[in-house]
Amino acid sequence: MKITKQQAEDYLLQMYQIRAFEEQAEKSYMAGKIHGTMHLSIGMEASAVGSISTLEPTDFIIGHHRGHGLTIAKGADLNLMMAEFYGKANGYCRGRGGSMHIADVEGGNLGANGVVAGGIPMAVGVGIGLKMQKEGRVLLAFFGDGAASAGAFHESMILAVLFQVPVVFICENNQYAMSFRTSDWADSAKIAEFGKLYGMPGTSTNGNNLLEVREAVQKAVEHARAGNGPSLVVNDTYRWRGHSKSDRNRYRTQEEIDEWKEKDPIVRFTEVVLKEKLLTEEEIEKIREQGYADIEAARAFAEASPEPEVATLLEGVYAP
Amino acid sequence: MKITKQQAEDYLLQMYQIRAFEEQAEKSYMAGKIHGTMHLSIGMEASAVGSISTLEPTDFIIGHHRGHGLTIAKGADLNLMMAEFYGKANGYCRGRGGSMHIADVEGGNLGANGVVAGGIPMAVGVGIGLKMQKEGRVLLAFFGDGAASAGAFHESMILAVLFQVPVVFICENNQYAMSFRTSDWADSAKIAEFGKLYGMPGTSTNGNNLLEVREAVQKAVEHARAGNGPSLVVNDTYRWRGHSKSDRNRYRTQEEIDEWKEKDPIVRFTEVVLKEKLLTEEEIEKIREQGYADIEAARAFAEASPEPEVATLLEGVYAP
Amino acid sequence: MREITYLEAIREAMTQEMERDERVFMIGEDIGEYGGAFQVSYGMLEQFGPERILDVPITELALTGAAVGAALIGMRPIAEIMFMDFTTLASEQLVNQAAKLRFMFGGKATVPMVLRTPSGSGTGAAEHHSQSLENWFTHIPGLKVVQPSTPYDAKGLLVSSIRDNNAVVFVEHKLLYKTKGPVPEELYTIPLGQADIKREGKDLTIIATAVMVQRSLQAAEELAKEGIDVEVVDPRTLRPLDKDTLINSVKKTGKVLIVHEAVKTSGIGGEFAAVIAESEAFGYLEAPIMRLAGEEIPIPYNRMLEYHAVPQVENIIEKARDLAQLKV
Amino acid sequence: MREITYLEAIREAMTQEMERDERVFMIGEDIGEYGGAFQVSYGMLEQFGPERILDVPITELALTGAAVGAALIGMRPIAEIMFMDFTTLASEQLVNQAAKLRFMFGGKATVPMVLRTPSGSGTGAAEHHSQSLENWFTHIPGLKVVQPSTPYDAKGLLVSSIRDNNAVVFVEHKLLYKTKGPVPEELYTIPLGQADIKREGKDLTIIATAVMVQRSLQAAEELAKEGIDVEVVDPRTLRPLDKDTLINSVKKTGKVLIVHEAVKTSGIGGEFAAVIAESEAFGYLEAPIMRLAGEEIPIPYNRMLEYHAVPQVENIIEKARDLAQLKV
Ligand SMILES: Cc1ncc(C[n+]2csc(CCOP(=O)(O)OP(=O)(O)O)c2C)c(N)n1
Ligand SMILES: Cc1ncc(C[n+]2csc(CCOP(=O)(O)OP(=O)(O)O)c2C)c(N)n1
Ligand SMILES: [Mg+2]
Ligand SMILES: [Mg+2]
Repeated sequence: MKITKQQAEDYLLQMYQIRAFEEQAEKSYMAGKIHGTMHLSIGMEASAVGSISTLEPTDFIIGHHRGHGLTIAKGADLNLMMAEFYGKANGYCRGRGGSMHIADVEGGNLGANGVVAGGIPMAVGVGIGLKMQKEGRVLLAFFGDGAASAGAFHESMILAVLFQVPVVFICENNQYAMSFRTSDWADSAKIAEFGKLYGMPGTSTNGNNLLEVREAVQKAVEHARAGNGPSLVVNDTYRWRGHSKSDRNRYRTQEEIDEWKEKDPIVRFTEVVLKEKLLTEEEIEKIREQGYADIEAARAFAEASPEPEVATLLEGVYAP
Repeated sequence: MKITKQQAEDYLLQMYQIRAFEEQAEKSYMAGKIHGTMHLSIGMEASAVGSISTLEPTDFIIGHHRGHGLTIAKGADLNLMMAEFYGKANGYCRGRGGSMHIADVEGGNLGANGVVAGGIPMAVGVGIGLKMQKEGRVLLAFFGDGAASAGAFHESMILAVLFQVPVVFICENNQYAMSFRTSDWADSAKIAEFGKLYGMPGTSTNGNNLLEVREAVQKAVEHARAGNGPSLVVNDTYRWRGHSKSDRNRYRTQEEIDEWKEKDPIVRFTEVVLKEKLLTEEEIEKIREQGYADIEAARAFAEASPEPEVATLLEGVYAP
Repeated sequence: MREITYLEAIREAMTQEMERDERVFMIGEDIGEYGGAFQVSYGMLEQFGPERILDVPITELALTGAAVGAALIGMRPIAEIMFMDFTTLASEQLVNQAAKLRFMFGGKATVPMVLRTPSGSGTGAAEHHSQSLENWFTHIPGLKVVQPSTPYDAKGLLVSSIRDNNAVVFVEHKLLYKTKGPVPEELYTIPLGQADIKREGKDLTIIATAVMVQRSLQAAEELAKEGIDVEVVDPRTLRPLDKDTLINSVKKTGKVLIVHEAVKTSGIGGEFAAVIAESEAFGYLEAPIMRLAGEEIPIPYNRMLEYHAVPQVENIIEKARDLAQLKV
Repeated sequence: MREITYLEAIREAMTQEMERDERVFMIGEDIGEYGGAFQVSYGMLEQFGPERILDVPITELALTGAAVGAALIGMRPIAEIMFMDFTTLASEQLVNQAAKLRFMFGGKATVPMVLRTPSGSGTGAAEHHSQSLENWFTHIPGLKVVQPSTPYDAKGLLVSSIRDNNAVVFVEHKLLYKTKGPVPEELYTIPLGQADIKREGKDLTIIATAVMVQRSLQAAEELAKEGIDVEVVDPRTLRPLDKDTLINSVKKTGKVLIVHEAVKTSGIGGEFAAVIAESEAFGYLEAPIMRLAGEEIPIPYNRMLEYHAVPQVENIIEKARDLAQLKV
């Protein structure tokens, strides 16, 4: 799959922004600036960017708890995003949602979700709505490998096929649900098989290979947009960090982590764009710097932003 | 699969008892003697008897809302069963459960269940317990085709395989979940495929052929008893009556019903036993009469039985 | 005015709203050809087609979530859960998603959906098809909970629920489906959060919900013959609750009996009692606040046991009479 | 006496019961190597092996149902739901099956199981990981609901819950996990259904649950300095509720403030209020029955918003002071 120089720049910048965001999030957390928890997607950047790069701006995504990367790939304002991570009044959710719930409904991001598999049933409904609205829009619905064992997954896949919704279900299989080794019941290929058995195209990709992810999702998006219904794409990947702030990594070995670090999706992508002569070493380095600078600016913005006023506490529960 | 004359008699008697029970249930209901609803399994007798004939008396079954046949096949006392159907004090559940909840925990029948797929998660736990108890007992867990679309099915299958429980999951696919045509998302073969994908043997049978059902379930029971874990058997069958008392059959044609009546599991079985010279026409007729007489006696017993006393209303919620 | 049943009133509300607003659609089990387990949507498939009457297999969680998702992008789904007992399977999407998305996203999302479901006993359907779980949902900020007791209220409240920009749990009662009453043919709304005094009286207030409103009105007629003048207040919406109407009635009568079908412990009656006991009505109370509600048991199958499991007219009369006569 | 944390007390109760009774086992997500999201079962996999510490993927409904099924044939499972918010996914098996099977089968089945789950806010985990839904389960006949506030109570009540022949919902509080207190090393039980007066007083009764017991005790110390003598009653078991202890305390003090973290509307406080308002304590009340509870919002992320979403010590002091001074 060929991409242009502009695309290479865009995708690389987003991956660096994600990497930088996650590193900053971790730092801010360690520095005691964040109250709560977070789920970092370092190592999974290609899945987010490769998948979402296939969308038009008017399309939708719906995410999961490990949603920073998805949010950035959907084009979030990094300042508002970091402000939300800090729980600030001008964050995307006015400080109400935090890391696990960043959303931008107007911008087509229907939100991260604290309930594993919580977004999957909603995705079916978004698909039903999109079909009724007949504007040719599609949805990418992300969830983890852990979510695939939830009953919500099964019911939703059945409905998705029944109503032929314009949804691409994307399972980001990072091998573990917290400490549970998902291969104890299904690996990526098997999860894709489930898709087929439900009656939709099912594929698994090397989720650390941006172009491979992009190709698979692109196909599924076209399929959906053409009115041919849902697909399931499983991106095989890995999270470098622990499950959340409180993880002691008891359930996996350092060797395994190191092996996956060797498959860094950013490094892999830079190798390709270098080989294809889309970008030079210098250009790549500039993009990297840009990504980190953007996040540094976002951090400064967030830290300078105001806390929500307690007087507003009860606002926003009900729509008028 | 060969059976003895004794077996032929037993199975045929049970099938006639089921048929007679259901017909009596319907009559009693029509006569206004029953308050509530009921779900009749006329046409599905071979699935119940063929499956449960493979068990030892110490084994277990767990059922679903359409459970009269299963209960009889597990060797229920017909009087106590009919008394429960009538809501009487000496019924299996002291009149508390009625048609949809007949159980006999001591006799290894863990009960019919009003919640579609409600018994499937419990089946996993029974299997876990049986494994821990190491007495070589197994469970047959029955559910309808409708239950297979429920999230509970998916989650339970995954756990069943993970813990290699001694459970045979038996999907009685009578083609409809109320009015929903199950083939709109899966036929019997496909449901069996799901079993395989979860990692257990999956087969589908002609559920109106007692001996075929028995053979498939027998194999699965041996598999379970040998410590090799769960299986899924899908018995393809049909209910002649409406879903429940209130069904208007709008969702299916009379032709379809008539076609399936041609495949009457009792007729089919009598043909076989005649052909194999296990029973004569006369013997068959005597068994039939016996079945109907047993149910007539049960009806008389039930009608003569006392109503529960209102003073006992609050009893039995908590165990001491 | 024309009389129709509660069931027809609900169907009419949905039908007229679907004619008026193409964003409205239905999703549920057996709601199409079958017409719904109680025939509420009978005929709607013919009128609106399978694109707007979405018949689904057994998938309580996903069908509810599908309503949430569609609502999130501007549709106005009506989900039907066949029996309230099965909202136990749907509650994740209702409670964690539908109720919370708006607040969680900083007030920037809207989830205009209705989840309709029938509650209650009296049909011999036993433990798994007879529960009244409305108080679960009144405990959840972000949800509204409506429970109509007459055909007129059913139509007007359902229209309001469909037009409301929030997730509304609309609790119907099986025994009311066939009851008749006057209902205007045209569309009208009854505001959510507004109680209705179904009968004025001065000696005693009965606050009752759903089928207990009808039973309380019957009881009030009997008590009137004895010279006890009962006021019957129907909150109609349980969340938000019209506290003022409840409080003012109790201030007027000085005595209150709360009647509902759901199990007494932790039922909505506790909330009513607490609202009164912490309000200015406290000073007007001439007797303890009494509750009459479902027994502390699941609903049994046997007809007589089932009958005695929840309040009946005679129980209301007796309890109200005792209370009227009580002097503290 | 040795002091250990609430978390360790829970682990110890489970460990000692598993040593004593081989029918007891655990099932839950990440309870093995990971040690549970809050490390409650840390080390138990090593001791008991994967045959008795059953680690499962994301399957809230099935893991709960598995506990029900195992209990039905005589095992004594302890299921863990990682956050109480996710009992919304498990409630079908808990409410329709575990709670009802015995009654539904005519008193002939027994479901001895415990479902443990942490509730509450204060950790910055936001809307989906902070709810307090205990009152849902107190509404269900057939379930027992326990909510300990100290390490001592946690151990004794959990042992009783494991040995109880019914389904017990054991609600832990995240903020209490690290709190310390004296706990005997040996096995002991605290009967279910028995409230505990955590502090005697004569001016005012505070009925509080879970973390609010600790906050109320702190508030009581402050109020004592002002000459207000507060009695703090901890029901410990919410179902069955020890009504007598609550009623007697109110009869003694004449005033009652109910404090819980769960959302006020339709929270357990309504039940407490109603129990008092319909009892003989009514005649002893010198002031309205007051409730102080969670705001009518989901739990927000921001630390200060989260703080103000539920009662804090200062709110309790203020409310109790007002009530103490109130004359009706
Ligand atoms: C229904 C539910 N159960 C449990 C949890 C706790 N939990 C949060 S994330 C997680 C693991 C999810 O695994 P996966 O879906 O693979 O996503 P990953 O964290 O690996 O990205 C768990 C168990 C939850 N949030 N929701
Ligand atoms: C969870 C749940 N949803 C809906 C119902 C209402 N209902 C009762 S039986 C039934 C159809 C079940 O179909 P299937 O499992 O195929 O069994 P069958 O009735 O065909 O024997 C439905 C929808 C229910 N009892 N439980
Ligand atoms: Mg994962
Ligand atoms: Mg069926």
